[in-house]
Amino acid sequence: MTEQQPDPKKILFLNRRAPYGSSLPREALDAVLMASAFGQEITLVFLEDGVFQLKKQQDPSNIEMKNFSKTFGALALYGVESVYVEQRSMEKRGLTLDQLLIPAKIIQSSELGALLEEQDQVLSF
Amino acid sequence: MTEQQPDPKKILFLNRRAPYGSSLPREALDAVLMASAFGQEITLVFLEDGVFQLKKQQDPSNIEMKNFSKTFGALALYGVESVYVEQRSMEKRGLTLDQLLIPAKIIQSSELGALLEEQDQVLSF
Amino acid sequence: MIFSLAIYGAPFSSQSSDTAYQFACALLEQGHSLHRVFFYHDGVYNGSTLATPPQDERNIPASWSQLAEQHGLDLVICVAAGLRRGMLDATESDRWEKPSHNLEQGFTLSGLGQLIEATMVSDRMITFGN
Amino acid sequence: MIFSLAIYGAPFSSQSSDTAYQFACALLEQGHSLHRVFFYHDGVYNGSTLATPPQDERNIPASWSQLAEQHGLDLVICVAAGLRRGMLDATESDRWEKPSHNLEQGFTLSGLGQLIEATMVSDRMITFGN
Amino acid sequence: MILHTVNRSPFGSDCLQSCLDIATIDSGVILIEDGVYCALANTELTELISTALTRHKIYVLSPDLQARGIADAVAEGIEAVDYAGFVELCTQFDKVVSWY
Amino acid sequence: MILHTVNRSPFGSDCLQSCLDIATIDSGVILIEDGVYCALANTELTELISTALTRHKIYVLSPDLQARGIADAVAEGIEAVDYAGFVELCTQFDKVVSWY
Repeated sequence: MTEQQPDPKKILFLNRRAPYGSSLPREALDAVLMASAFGQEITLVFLEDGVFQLKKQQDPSNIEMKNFSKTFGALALYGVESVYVEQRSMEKRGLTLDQLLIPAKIIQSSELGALLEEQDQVLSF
Repeated sequence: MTEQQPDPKKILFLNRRAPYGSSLPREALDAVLMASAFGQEITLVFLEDGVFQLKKQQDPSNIEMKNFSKTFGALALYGVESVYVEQRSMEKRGLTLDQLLIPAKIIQSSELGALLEEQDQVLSF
Repeated sequence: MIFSLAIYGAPFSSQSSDTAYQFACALLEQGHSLHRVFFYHDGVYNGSTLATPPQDERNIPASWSQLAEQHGLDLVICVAAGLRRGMLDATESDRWEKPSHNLEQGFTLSGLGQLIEATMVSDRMITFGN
Repeated sequence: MIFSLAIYGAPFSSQSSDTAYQFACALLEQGHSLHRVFFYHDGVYNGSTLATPPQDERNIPASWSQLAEQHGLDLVICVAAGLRRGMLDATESDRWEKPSHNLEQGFTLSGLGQLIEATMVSDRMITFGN
Repeated sequence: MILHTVNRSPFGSDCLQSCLDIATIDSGVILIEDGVYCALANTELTELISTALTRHKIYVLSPDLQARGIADAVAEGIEAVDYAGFVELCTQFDKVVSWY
Repeated sequence: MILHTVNRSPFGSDCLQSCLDIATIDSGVILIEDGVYCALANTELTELISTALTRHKIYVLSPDLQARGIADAVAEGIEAVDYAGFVELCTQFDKVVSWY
């Protein structure tokens, strides 16, 4: 997987969906892991209902689904440490950083624009 | 299709989606036509972006789709004459009755509740 | 009481068919009757016999099929919506000269009239939207 | 300029694959290069050879297939997302002992790495969401 | 009397608002799938929900709450039910209207 | 500089609002599919759009306007383009971010 790959790129994953109602969040996380296997410089941003993906205590066993949120805990091992949650998205939903599964930085929407501009590519999910 | 059918029922179709972005509005209209072929007492309600389904001048030829909005004009021939558009949905979108393909009655959301209660079944699309 | 269900969401993508399946199990458990499950819009993909999820995950089409066999359910896929999206039984596959078919056991292709008939004869028609 | 496209919407249900197809035609017309079209989430259904829309309507999988043949395009369906949803080629059908396969000509099943590689090597990666 | 189902998050969809605008007094609402986020206490929707509770009985599907890790954050007055309870509610009301 | 695509109606989705909250000055927005309803003049969003036009160039996909019968109702200052124009815009901006 590493032979003759192009240079690492800065790739930002923009996550805007709540988990379980749609499979898109889970599929986004699979793409993040793959990008990390390719050695890319990864940034994760959780916006709008996407912040719910990081909520602690998820347990989808009674809806017969996999608890993919456990994988977030492994991201640091994969070298993915740049994780942001948008401030107003958190506030509107009554969420605080201590309710999240992993350490995340609060970012304001006005700062997010600059973060997006720094990237080589942005993948929205 | 008419032999030994059960008595006609009052069926309301609740349409809340804009056309073309999703195929659901088109599929809803097919279901309405089928219900009319079964001789049911049909009411159509257009709410939220659903009111856009009735906009005049639709022409999806350049997006390679069928202009299913023409079928609304035939509904009266099928005996479907009870057509409502919700007032605030129209106002928010800057739509007026003369911009619609077919005659429709304006209804307020507070009156819609009573209309739903009168039905035997409500099918949402 | 007589129930019918209408399902519009694609399995594995939208939760709606999961919820509908659990709901169907619960109503049968309570002794109610399930007149028909009608699959429309992206719900037609619930009938794919080719769905191959990882072995430790739920297989939604297979679950429907088993439930139908146990309880003699009528699982109907709208034929127009299904053909468009590539859900074919042997008959339709022959008719349209397609190389294969993919309908799971226990499902049938039939017209939209089956949705209306179910709406007419059931005490409760419950829509599981996408 | 080198483009790649990612498509997440089901054909015939969401407009996203229609838009992506028109966009692909336009960029090729302008002499740009299309490195890859990656189908993920419900976009995988774009690869169904069994799709049978009415004859006077567009056939999205067939259109992709023709475009791929004309321009030598790389149309990749995510194998994990595709298997789950019942999109199989002959090899996967054999491996999982399924009764048939349904992948349209010109499409291939491959890993999610193809999305990332396309993102890395393309000047523009355009997502057509559902 | 109608039972309304809501399966979308209230933060990115009109489902809850439209349902509440229309629902007559004493009709019921059951929150399912991503709709269970409507049941959260201490959000910007707290006011909307507490007003709704004066007019409607509101239920929430418990397996969906658990899945999303919010079972202990539900606003007071909202009743959690399982799939069996969901079925029972469908029998207790005259018909079911889905918002999705 | 980013080109943002928006493919959802602004009346039932946060796409437009979130995109505008985040887009830096001089970045572009192209409205496609149901996103073209964002381009309507004389709606409750008129204010939002006219403010956005002072910061961004806003484009709208013309085949999608025609499909929906609203080609003659577009707010002033929004520029209609075809698929070829959409492709050109993608080359003129540095990258593309999709809101859906």
